[in-house]
Amino acid sequence: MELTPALYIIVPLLGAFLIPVIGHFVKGFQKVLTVLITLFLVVYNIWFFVTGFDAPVVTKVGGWEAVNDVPIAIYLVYDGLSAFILLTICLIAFLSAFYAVGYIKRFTAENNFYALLCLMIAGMNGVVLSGDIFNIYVFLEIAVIASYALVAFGTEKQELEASFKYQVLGGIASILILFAVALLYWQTQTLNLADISVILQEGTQTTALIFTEVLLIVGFGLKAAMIPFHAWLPDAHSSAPSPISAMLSGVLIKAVGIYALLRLFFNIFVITYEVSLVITILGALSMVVGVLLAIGQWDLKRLLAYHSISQMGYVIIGVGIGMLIIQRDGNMTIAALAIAGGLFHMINHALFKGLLFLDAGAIEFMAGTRNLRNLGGLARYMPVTSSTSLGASMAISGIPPFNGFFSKLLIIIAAVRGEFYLLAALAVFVNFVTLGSFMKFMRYAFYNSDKSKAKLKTDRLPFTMKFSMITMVILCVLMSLMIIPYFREIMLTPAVDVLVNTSEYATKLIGL
Amino acid sequence: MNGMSLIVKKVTQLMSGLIFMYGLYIITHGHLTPGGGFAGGAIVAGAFILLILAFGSKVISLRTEKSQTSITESLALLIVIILAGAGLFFGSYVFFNNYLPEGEVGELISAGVIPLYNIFVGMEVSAALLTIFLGLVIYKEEVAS
Amino acid sequence: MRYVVYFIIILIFWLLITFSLSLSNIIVGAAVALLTTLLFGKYSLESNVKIIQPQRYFWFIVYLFIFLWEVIKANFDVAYRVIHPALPIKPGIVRVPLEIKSDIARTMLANSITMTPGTITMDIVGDEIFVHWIYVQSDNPEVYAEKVSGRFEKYIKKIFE
Amino acid sequence: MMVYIMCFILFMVGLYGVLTRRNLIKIVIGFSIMEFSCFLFLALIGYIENGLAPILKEGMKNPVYVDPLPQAMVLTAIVIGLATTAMLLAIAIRIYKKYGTFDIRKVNELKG
Repeated sequence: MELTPALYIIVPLLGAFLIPVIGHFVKGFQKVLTVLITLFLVVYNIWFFVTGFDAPVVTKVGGWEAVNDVPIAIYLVYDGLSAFILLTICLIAFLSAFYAVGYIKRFTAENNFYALLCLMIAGMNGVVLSGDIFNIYVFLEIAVIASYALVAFGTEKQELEASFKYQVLGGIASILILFAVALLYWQTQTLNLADISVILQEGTQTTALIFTEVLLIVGFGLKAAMIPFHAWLPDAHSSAPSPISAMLSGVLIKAVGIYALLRLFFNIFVITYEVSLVITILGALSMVVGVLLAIGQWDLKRLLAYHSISQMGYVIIGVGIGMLIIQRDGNMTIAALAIAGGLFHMINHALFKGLLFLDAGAIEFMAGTRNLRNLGGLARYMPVTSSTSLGASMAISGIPPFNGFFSKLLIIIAAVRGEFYLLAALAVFVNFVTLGSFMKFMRYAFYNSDKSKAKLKTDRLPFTMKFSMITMVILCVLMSLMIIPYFREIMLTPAVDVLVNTSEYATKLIGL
Repeated sequence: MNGMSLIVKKVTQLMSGLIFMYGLYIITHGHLTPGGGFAGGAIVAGAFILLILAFGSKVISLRTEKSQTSITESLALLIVIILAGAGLFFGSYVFFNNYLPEGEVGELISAGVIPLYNIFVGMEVSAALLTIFLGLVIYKEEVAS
Repeated sequence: MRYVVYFIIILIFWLLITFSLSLSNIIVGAAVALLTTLLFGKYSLESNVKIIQPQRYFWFIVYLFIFLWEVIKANFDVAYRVIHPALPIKPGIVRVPLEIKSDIARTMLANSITMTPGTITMDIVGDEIFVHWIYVQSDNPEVYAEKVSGRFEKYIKKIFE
Repeated sequence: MMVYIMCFILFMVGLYGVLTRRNLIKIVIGFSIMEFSCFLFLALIGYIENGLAPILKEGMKNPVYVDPLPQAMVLTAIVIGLATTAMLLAIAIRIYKKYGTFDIRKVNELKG
């Protein structure tokens, strides 16, 4: 049997539906199966990375061949960008699932938790693989509906309220996206991304097309929590169980928000000055306002959630600078550098923000509270958590041996060389504020006077939680290696190539 | 939740089986006439919901029913995925392949695997709608008590 | 016996809907009817065996004509009351005692009364049926019981009991 | 053209409901109205004047079909909308159980 991207969707879906059937009768089945599935996905991903990489691997669902170069089947497209984001998803999913084995014991209904987790993974993989705009919508809904349920998993007051808010805003975003899909279909009479791309490259910018683009920016911007649309994110991400927070903040907003924006605006639409300017401005706003909002937070996970908005701003400005340069036909190497910085920051953010949320979960697991005012002196009781948090804090605030430094450096260099001095200055400024914010976090949680000794609930963490945290901090260091050309060629460059050569996506797919 | 009046109960007894049969008709003729798994499944779920609404929760124990329906739902989806994934192993090795003989257009047993998809999608939709209904009813009873 | 009859009824309805007599259709129909009987058989009518007794059909046909005649009469009556400028209505709820005993017969009677214009069945409580009437002609129970349900009741008794 | 404008007005009605109502259930209703305006729009896209239903029958010569693809999309979208609505209602009922009210002004534990 040859390699097929369809397995990325089939396997987690199978898991999601096996768990309620067999897990009902066999105890402990759900944990083992979820960990095995996510592990399989990671291994499969790496295998795929090594073997099938020159051309985009395409699966035509149902085996319908194209007629007169017009695609009929639903395409599953596995190219550099998809591979890169799939790796992020599967890695974080595996570590979160492994962490959850120890963490989730305090909740009932474990079956539902793991089934929903598998469903969410399947949905995100589907979004990333789909080569068909309506299927992007369908898989996106699968992922976000599972995440609505997971945010409300604790069924306490705060979780329910956060979930309701998240559902209303996320639902409006979904409706806007559906509207945009309908408008696109109306203009092009096709749903296949490559086909749409070919038709749009020939045509002119009509008002309806601009309206579609606005709808898509608002819809996916809501999903990615860019700053004017961010209201749901701090609530939802701080109320979910910690492994899910890691998934939501680390992967979901990237897979369903940023990835879709990148794919649509680089490969499908013609890049225009207005769109790239709007995206860059939204990114810069997210970067600055997110970190300013994070300063005043005393709830640990809320602080991290606001930093998510800010760090996503870095990703977006990296990509936005690339878009601006491509649009004005500037130096392609600088564009590639900026996009590489953005994408690199994406995987870095997934790792260190995931790790920080897992740490927050560990603190909550032991101390029973998330309020920084009531914590302090935890370093003595939780050596693993405190050292991993230190690593993650250094990574997020851009201190050299860790990965965050290199990606931010790439973005700033690209901004300077592309003559966007204001953006570079803002990025540096935000980095310092982030550093201050995380110094506060480390101090109040781990090194301040000892307030929490009497309140500790348990004295040791489960092995699985420690394992995930340590693995993540090691990966945080290892990811810096991606700056070395050899590793960059394997992982980062194919993804960047897909975005820089904007029309290649369509030309490669349309002949198949 | 108490049942409804005598008239509704008797009419339900008369009609529920027929509604169920009609849903199955829509499902099994999905590849010949408009309709199919989703529409038929909704009708089948309607038959059960009518029964529960008319007779109240005393006749049917909601919680066991709910766990059964959610297991049925997962099972049906599992079968759909296995049917779809089986295409990877038969014939031309593609996902969602129609690998069974297709027969003659207009016959009841034709069109390869599509009737099978219809049947299991119908099963899944009916079980899912019933699960949603039962879940909301159970919440309501919890809130009321 | 009750389940066998139910199975046959469902199968007949299946054949009427699909309207084809090919072998595959009959096999699928039998499977569907079997499934329906298994799931809904215990909720079906307790006395559906009566459906195979032919004299009930005769009375049913007679009843249809009587019912139609009553509906036509009531239609003109209600139309007259609507069109008449003085609007001669006198709405009220009357309580009609029932003679028939079985539940299905009572349901059918209630439905017949509802389908006749001018009267609507509201509920069956105990041995009495509550009817909303557009023009309450008398407050003597024997008179209005005859007006509302008398003509239907004896035929329904012959059909369903 | 009129129907498209009506569709847009329906969308706005739903959005108005979501943004201004204080009752959770009414928000869900407004949400459903928005969804259905979108489904209506999708269904209208594929419609052709005097088009036939896209079913193959014998003895048809040069038939003009309405586009079946938007109809399939609408069906899928309806299923998704159903899931969203069910999820919203379930959360709303749970909120009622915890807070004892459907009033959104009293459901404000989270701030900042």
